[in-house]
Amino acid sequence: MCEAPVARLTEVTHRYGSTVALDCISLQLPRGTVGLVGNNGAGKSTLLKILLGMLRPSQGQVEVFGVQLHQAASTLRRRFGYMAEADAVLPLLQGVEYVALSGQLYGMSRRQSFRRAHEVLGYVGLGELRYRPVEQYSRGNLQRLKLAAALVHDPDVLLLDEPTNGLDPPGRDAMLRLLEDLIAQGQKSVVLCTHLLGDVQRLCEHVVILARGRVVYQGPLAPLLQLRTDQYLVRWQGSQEWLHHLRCQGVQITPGANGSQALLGLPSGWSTQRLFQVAQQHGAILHTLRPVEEDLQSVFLRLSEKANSDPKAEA
Amino acid sequence: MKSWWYAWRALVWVTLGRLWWSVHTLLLLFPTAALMLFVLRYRERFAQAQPEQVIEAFAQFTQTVVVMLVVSFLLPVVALGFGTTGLGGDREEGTLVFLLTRPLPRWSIALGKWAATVPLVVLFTWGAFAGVCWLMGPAGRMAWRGYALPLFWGAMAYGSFFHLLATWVRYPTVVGVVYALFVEALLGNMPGVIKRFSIGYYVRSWIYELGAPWGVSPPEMFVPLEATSCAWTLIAITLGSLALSAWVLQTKEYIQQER
Amino acid sequence: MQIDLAHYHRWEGRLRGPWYSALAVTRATLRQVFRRKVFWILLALGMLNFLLYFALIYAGTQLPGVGDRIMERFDFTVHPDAQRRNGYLRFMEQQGLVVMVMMAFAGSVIIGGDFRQRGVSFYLAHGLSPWHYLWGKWLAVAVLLGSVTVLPALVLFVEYGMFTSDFHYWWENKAVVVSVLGYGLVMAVVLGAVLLALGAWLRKTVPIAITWTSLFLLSAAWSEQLRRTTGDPHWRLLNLWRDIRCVGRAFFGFYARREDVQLAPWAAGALAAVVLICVGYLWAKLVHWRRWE
Amino acid sequence: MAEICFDQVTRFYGPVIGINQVSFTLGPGVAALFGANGAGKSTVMRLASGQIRPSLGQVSINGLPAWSTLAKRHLGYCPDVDRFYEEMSGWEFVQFMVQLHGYSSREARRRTEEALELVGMSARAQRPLATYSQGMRQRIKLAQALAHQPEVLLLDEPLAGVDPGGRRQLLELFAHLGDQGCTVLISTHMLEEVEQLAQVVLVLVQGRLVAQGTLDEIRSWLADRPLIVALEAEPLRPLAGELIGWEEVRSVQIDGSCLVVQVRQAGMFFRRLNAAAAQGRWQLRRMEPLDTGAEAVFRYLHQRS
Repeated sequence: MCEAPVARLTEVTHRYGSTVALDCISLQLPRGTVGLVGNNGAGKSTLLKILLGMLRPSQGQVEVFGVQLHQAASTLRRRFGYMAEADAVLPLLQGVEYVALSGQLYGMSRRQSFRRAHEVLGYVGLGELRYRPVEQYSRGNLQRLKLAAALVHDPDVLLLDEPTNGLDPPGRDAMLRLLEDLIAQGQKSVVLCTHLLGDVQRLCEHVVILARGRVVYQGPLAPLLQLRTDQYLVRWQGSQEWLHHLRCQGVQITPGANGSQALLGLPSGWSTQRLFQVAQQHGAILHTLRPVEEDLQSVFLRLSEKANSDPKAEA
Repeated sequence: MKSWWYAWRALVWVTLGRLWWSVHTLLLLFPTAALMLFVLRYRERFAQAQPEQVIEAFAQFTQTVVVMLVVSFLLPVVALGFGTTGLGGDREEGTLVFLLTRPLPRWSIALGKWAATVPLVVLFTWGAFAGVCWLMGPAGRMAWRGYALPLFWGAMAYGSFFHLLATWVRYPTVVGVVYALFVEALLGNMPGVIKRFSIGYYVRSWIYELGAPWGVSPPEMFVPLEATSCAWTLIAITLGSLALSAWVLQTKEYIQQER
Repeated sequence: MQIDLAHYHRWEGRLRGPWYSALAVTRATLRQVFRRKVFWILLALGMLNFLLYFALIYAGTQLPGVGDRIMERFDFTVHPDAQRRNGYLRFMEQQGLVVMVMMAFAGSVIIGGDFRQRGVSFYLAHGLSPWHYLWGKWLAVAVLLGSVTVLPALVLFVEYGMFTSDFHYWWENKAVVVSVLGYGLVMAVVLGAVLLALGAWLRKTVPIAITWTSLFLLSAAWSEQLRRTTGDPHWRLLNLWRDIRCVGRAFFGFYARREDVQLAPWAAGALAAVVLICVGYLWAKLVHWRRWE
Repeated sequence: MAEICFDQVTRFYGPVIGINQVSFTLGPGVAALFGANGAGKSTVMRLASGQIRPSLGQVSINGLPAWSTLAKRHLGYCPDVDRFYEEMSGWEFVQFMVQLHGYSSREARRRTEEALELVGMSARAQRPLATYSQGMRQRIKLAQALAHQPEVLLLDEPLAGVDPGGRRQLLELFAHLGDQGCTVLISTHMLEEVEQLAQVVLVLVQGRLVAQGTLDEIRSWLADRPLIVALEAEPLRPLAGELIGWEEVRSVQIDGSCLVVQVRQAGMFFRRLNAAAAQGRWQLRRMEPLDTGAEAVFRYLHQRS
């Protein structure tokens, strides 16, 4: 496996008419797992389409696997497996035909593509539904089908645009487990484009944050998530009375909406023991006590607000 | 009652606006314009100076322009363009949900859509026909006076029938195209009673009877019906389709397919 | 729904060029078309004429008396014929109405649906260039067209040969195959280009049907009218359908009128212009403006 | 009294059953409807908004059958499908929808402006809808549901495609409407977010209403089931030693700096652990049931049926 980064963009700008989708961005997408995060319209999908050669950037250089993109766009494109955000429904095709068609479009022979299609559909868990017409698939199964279509030619890199969009919790979990398995077992590099930050936290080592066509942050994910030990989320059963007593003793309390959950900011010198003592005295039984770490969502909100208020700020 | 009127008026008005400013109008204007230019050249074949020449021109004009181009082609196409998209457009684009969850009685939604689409079909065909007749000169004016009524009821019947299709079947446009192209073009020209399935047949019969005193005669295998029965049939189709579409919309459930 | 956590298997194999992928586009499109019930109904209606000719050939060759009278009006050999009696040519021309109706439908299924439901970006995201995509779609149109014109005509050719006493018929009239294919090719190129352009532009069934029918019906009325009033036969070129016939007949090697012989090169030019305009539009839409959603 | 009432409702689509004997009554406040894709959420929404009729049972809005025209006066409905009159501007679209409620045009204009203001779209409402982003389209759909100030609000997946910042705003708006006495029923699969907001939760599994109540009620109803709890404490091993002696504990596993405890009866276990933590033999830093978030409750219910 070659070690060149998946892509390197140098001062890439892309405009649709007068709207600027990407504003002179330079970034590197390393091997491994990269999360591409941003609001709607931040330029995520445009970036993916540029990597795929579907759009030619208005300005700037794009290098994919260490090769200039425009030199060999069609051969480079086959090393990607692209799962689009929009559902491209080709009505009246069966699931297996849809996936095989995808393989054939990448250049596989007809028989190979059908063999792979059956195999990949089994892998994503659609084995029993493969002969159904595509338009009858539920949301969750459609997403799996799209993943299968992106996997059929066994690409090195998966470009996933909102893979968990519209899925219910079990479906989302199943999709993420599938992706985790692919990353671990199939040794795939992944570029995950999403605004569900939980997904990025779960899958990705690196993260690129885009806001309004600019790069707000790029680099490893870990440093973004700092732990704050003086803040706790608690949930309990029983009365709310103990909160009142805590407040009297100087604890900052942000109550949750449904009455048995709160965010506590402990003053210095407090230990959790004291918390339990107060709870015990007033008949509350804690069943959750979680130190609050700043999650990607709030980091992201902070960074993108900064970028919005100050257009020149760049990380 | 007043609030119902406001709501219904808005429905008719917006539907009318959407239909008129749609790509269909533009597309229909092309054949209409082509038809008018055609007549502009066509009339040069006739002198139309003497009364008997006018009558000769009138007979020819009836056969080629009125029957072949207006009734058999323009009328179905206009009805197809507007009739099936008034309500069918809402069904296909999935915007019908927004109408069905408003406090308007369901039958009045059908009525409102009908009130927007069918007059548009009538006015468009009438407009095109009037233009064509005016361009034709004296013979054309004769044709307008004679044929405006059959054309009116033809347009009403066509429009209402396509409106019914739109409330009833799942792909009204597809069924409408099959009807317009196959039933009208194929069955309408077949021998025997099979052509009574086509609305155009009644309009043509009516026209042939009206034109008979001036030497307009139907083609060989065409067995025309009396004008009065034609008129009543067309009126019955119009009213029947309207009533049926109101009833269908009142009772039918429209479930949006996920796409 | 349980996830099958069977291991992911790798695959290593050669990927072939995009021309093969274009064939996959054709296959998928044809599958989509043929899975529609309406289409089979249309096909069945379209085959009525074929059955008629099939019976004619049978009666003409097998039944004494009646057969001779039929054969006076139809001719199933390659010889040029001024009375337009060639059965194959007549058959293919009569299929015109079927082709028109069929294409009015197929337009939205073949290409309009792709533009409406993001099919185009599905295809283009797979490393296919717009040209390959269009080539695949055009092939699908050609196959559909061939299945109601060229294929039945060839079946008639085979049938006629079987009812003769020896095998000489096929050999002597082998040029008929070329003629039929040539005529089919002209139809497929012109109608395919027009249909793809219309489908990409209008997307939905009704607008496509409106435009398609008025294109063929009104241009015919118009050209006839202009020719009559001015007396200049070149106005006939406006009739697209007639142009196709005019050029297509060149493959059969005879013309009904001398006028047609003179018009043929002009007709070919007109058709080429139409095809160029359509292809130019498709190029602009897919390559230049990149508008497909 | 604004309420949605389902009385023993069953609905078939041909041979397929959409929902099966569902009964509930919702009053003012925010309620959430959870279910997997295909569990029947949309069927409930379609029934409540009067697009379809129940095969068995009765659906009523404020005591009126939901199918009737009168019931729709009290109803605001935000459909899940993303369909519009694309060539209209957001403003025109909302105004048309308001007009369909029978207001005069001046009144309709006023309400349109109010509604657009409420969803934060008043500045951007003049562009054609076709140019809107997903999030803006959701807001317009919301605006048309809100503009006539309905007492019952049905929101089918109102947050799909809205980005995190916008999501927060809209959730605040829903809570606000609930406080004002509106009955808001939200169907969604983004459980973590709505769990902060919803006073009542309805869980649908394969067309059956398997749980109904506040999230806490559902949780405590599930209290005596086996549970896995993660603990972090200082020092770790003495705590592990102590826990292994308890009857409620099935197993203890050390995973790095974290204890993973399998518990037989959650209620008893937490009572005992709380008491022990208050004594301070070890300092508890984290205590978290690994599967009681709304998602986990949901998954658990799903597995059981």
